[in-house]
Amino acid sequence: MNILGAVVTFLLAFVVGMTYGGLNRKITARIQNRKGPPFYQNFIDAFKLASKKSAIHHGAMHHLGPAFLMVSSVVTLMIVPVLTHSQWFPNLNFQGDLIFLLYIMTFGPLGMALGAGQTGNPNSAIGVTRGLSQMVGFEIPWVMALVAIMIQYHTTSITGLMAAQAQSGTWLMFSSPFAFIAAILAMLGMFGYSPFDVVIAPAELASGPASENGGKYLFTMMSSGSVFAFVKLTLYVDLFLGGADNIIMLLIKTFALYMIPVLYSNTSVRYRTEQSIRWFWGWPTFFGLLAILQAVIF
Amino acid sequence: MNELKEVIIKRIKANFADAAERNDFKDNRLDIAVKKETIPSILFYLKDEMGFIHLSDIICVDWLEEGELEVVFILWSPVDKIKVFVRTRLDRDNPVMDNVDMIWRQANTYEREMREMFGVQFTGLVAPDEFILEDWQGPPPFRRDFDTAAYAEKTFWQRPGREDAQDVRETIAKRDGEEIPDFAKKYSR
Amino acid sequence: MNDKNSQKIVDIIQNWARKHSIWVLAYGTGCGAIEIPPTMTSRYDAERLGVRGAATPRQADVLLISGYLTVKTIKRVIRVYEQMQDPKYVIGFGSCTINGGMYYDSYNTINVLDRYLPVDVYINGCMPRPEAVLSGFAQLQKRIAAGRATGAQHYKENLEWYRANQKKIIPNWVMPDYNW
Amino acid sequence: MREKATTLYIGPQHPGITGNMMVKVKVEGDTIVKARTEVGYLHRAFEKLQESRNWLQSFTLLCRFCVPEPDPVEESYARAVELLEGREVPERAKYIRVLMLELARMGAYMLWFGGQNASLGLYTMGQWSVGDRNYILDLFEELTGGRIYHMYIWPGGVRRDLPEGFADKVLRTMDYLEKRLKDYDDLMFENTIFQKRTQGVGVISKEKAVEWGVVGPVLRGCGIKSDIRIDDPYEVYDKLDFIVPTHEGGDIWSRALVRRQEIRQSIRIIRQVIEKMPSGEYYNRIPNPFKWTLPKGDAYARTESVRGEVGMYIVSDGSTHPRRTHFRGAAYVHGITLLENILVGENVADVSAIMNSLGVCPPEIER
Repeated sequence: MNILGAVVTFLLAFVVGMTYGGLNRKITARIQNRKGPPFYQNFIDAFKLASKKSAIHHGAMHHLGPAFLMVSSVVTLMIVPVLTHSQWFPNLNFQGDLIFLLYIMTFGPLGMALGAGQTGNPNSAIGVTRGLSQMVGFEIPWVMALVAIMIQYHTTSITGLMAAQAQSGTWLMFSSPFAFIAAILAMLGMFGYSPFDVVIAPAELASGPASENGGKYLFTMMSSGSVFAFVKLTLYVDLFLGGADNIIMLLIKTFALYMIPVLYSNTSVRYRTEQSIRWFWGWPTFFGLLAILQAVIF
Repeated sequence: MNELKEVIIKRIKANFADAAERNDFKDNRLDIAVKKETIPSILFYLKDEMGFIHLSDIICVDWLEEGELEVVFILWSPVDKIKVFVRTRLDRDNPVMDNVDMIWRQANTYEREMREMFGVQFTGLVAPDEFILEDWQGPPPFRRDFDTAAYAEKTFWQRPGREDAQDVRETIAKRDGEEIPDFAKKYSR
Repeated sequence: MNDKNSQKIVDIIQNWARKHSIWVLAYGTGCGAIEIPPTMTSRYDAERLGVRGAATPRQADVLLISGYLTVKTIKRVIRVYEQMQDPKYVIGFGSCTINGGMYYDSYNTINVLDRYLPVDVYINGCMPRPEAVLSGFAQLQKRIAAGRATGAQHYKENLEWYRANQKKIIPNWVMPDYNW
Repeated sequence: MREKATTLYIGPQHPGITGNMMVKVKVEGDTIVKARTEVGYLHRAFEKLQESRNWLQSFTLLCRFCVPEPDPVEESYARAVELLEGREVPERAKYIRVLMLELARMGAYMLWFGGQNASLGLYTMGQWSVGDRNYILDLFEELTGGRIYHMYIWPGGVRRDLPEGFADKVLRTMDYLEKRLKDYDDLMFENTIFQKRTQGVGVISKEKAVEWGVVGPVLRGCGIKSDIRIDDPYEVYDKLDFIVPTHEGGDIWSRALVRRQEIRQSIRIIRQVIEKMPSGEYYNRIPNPFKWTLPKGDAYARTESVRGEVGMYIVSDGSTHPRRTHFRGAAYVHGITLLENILVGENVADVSAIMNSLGVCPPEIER
C-alpha cells in the first residue's frame, strides 16, 4: 500500500512541478508583454530531451551527477507529508526528520558538483564553486529558521509541528513571524531564480555546471528540479501554513508561495557570488537571530 | 580659420624644414607630407606642442603604379577644431617604418592590421603576429596585386548558375510543390 | 515486421515533441544575428512556437548560421556542430550561406554552406526579417514532423566528403575526430 | 599561497559575448589577471571588395559594417564623397539625414539596453526595449524599405522624399517612447542591484581615457564633454540646440546614465527637425553611376555614432572605382587595446557587462 502511495506522490510532484515551471515561463512572458509558450511546454521540452539519440558523457561520475539530484529530491519528497491525514499519501516521516532533511537537501547539489567537476569544462568548474559558496550563503538563515521553530515547539518532526499548528489553531506563519520571513528569504536562494542565479548564469558561464549536460542528463536535472521545487513548496506549506488537507488547498497555497521567487526574479538583476552571500548574511540572518531570540525567550 | 591655419603652418615649417604642406582645402583641414624618418618626431611635436591630441585614423594606401605605399595619419585638435593629415611614402618592396604606439596606445592595433594586410614592418612593434587572418599563406591580401576574385574562385566552391541565379529561382519554385504564378512566368526563364 | 511499425509510432511521437521544442544555439556567426533578438522578444516572440535559446552546444538542437562564414569562424562552427547531440539541424540564414551573397568574391568568406555542413533549411534574404526567420522555423518544424530533417544523418554517412571539403579551406586541421 | 591561474576562453560561441570575438582571460579565483582578445571571425575584407566596385556599388557594402546602427556609416561615406567632389546637398536632404541619424541612434540605444541588461541578468528590460525598438524599425521600413539596412543616405542627398503623413507618425512614436522611458528608469536605474552591479565596475580614469583614444559615450561617461555633433558640426547640427550629457565616474553606471540622457536629447532633436524641415529638392542627382568619376584626392568625414566617432576615409585616383576606402569605428579602439587593459583586476562575472558598456561591436573591428 505504501509503495503505491509513494509512486502516486512522485507522479503528483512531477506533474505539478512541471506545470509550475510552465506557468513560470508563461507569467515571465506576460510580464515581458509577449505571449509566451503554452503552460505544458516544459513537458514537451522534457520529452524531447529524453528522446535525444546520443548521450555524451565524460566518465561515470558525470553520468551519475544528475542521478544524485534525482535521488535527493525523491528522498526529500518521501519525508515531507503532502496531505495532512489521508491514507493515499503516506510518508515515512519520523521523529528527527527535520535534521535529516537539512542533510539530504544538500546531498543532491554535492553529487551534481562531483559530476560537473569531471567534465573538465572550466565553465562547469567555476559554476560548481559558485553554487556551493552560494549554498553556504542561504543555508544559514534556513537553518536558523528551522532551529527557532524546533526550540519554540520542542519537536524535531514535521508532523509534530503540523500537529502543534492544528492544536493551537494559528499558523506558524503568525505565531513565529521572524522564522517565516527568514525561511522565505532563504527560499529565494534555494530556487536559484534571477537575483541568485549566478550559478547557472548564461551570460557569464554558459549555464554553469550543466554546460556539458545534454539530452537525458538535462532531462533528469529538469525533472528533479521541478520535483524539488514542489517538495520545497509543500515543506514550507506544512511548516508555516498549517499543511493542506486536500489537493486543491495544497495547490493554492503552494502556488501562492511560488509566486514570491517568480515575480521577484523578473525584475531583478543578478548578484555576483560574494554579493549574494553578503546579502544572505545581512537581513535574512538578522531575522533568523530574532526568531531564535523569540523562541528562546517566550 | 585661414589665419589659424597660417599660424600652424608657420610653426611646423620652423621646426621641420622638409615638410611639404597644402592648405587649399575648404573645410578645416591641413595636409603635411614628410619623409618616414621624421614621422615620430613630427607626431610628438603635433601632439605635445600643437594640441593635436586625438588620433582619428591611420591608413595605408597602395599606389601600385608609383611603386609606393602611402601611410596617412589623421589628427584632430579639439581646441582649434582643425584636422591635420600627416602622410609619408614607403618603398613598396620592403616597407619599413618606426612604431608610434608610444605616442598613442591605440596605434598598436592599426599597426598590427597594416603589418598583416599590407606587409608594412614596424620596428619595435610588440604584438602577436596573427591579428585577423588565421594561418594565411598568401601574400598580404590588401595589396592591389592580390586578386581576391580569382582566389575566391580557386579556393571556395561556387554554386553553378551564379551568372543569372537560375538555380536559385528553380529551388524557390519547386519548394514543396510551389509552381511559379503566371504573372511571374515571363521573368523566370 | 511489427517492430518496424512500433518504431514508426515512436518516431512520430518523438518527432512531434522535437517539433514543438527547438532550442537554438546562442551563436551569432554573422551579421544576420541582429534579427535574432527581435525574433525572440516581445513583438515576434519565437518562444510561443517552443523556440528557445540554449547556452552550449550540448543542450542545443539547431545551429543557426546567421549570414556569411569566414574561414576562421567555420573552423569553430564545425567544432560546435560536432559537439551537438544527435537529432540536430542547421538553418542557413541569409543569402550569404546560399551562394556567397554580396561577399561572393571575398578571399575570406565561403560561398556555399552545404558543402561544409549539412543544411536543413535555407532562409534567403539579405538580412531576412523576423517573419522570415519564423517561417524558417515553421519550415523546419514541418520537415521534422515529416521526419525529413535528416541533415545529421547525411553528415554521418558521407563524413569523408564533408571532411575533404572542410580540409580544403582550413589550413592546419587540429580538431578531434567526430565520434557521434 | 597564490592560486593557480586558470585560462578561461570566453570564446566566439558564448551567450554573453556581444557578437563574434574571443576574450582569453587568465583568472585567479574570480579576479582577472590577464586578458587577450582575439578577433578576425567576421573579416569580410570590405576595403578589398570596394576596389572592384564603383562608387555607388561599394555604397551597398557599407552599411554591413556595424549592424546595430548602419546609418552613420552611410552618412560619413556620402559626406566624404561630396567633400571630395564638392557636390552641394539640398537643405531638405540635410534635415532628413539628421532625422535618420537620430532615429538610428535611438534604435541602437534601445538594443544596447537589451544587451547590457542581458549580460547583467535582467532579461525583462531587454524584452521591453528591443520590443519597443521595433516601432522605430517600422518607421525605417516605411521610409526606406528596409528594417536594418536602409541604403537611404546617398552621395548627393537622400534616395526618396518623406511619404506624406510620415512626420506625424514619427511624432506619435516619439511620444510613445517618451512615456516608455519612465518604465525603463523604474525597472533599470532605480533597481538597487543594478546599481550595486554597475557602480565602480570597469572604471576608466580621465587621463587614461584621453591617452587611450576613447571616444563617444564612453568618453562622456568619464566626464569629458566631446561630441562630433558639436565639436565638428556636420549637416544641420549647428542649427539645432541640444545638450551633450556628461557624467563623472567612468564606470558602467555613468556610461549607462549618459546613454539614457542621450535618448532624451535625440527625441528633442527629432522634434526640432520635424518642425524646421524646409520643403524643396531632396536629391542633387548624380550622373550615370557607371561613368561617374571623382577628382583625384582624398577626403575624411566623421560622424557621431552610438559607439563614438565613426570615420570614412576615401582615396580616389580619378577613375570610377575607389582607390582605397578605410572605415574607422569606435569599437576598433575600445574593443582591443582598451578592453584588454580595463579587464585586468575585474571580476570574471563582469566581462560581458564591461564589453556591452564599452559598445564593443566585433564586425566593426575587423570589417
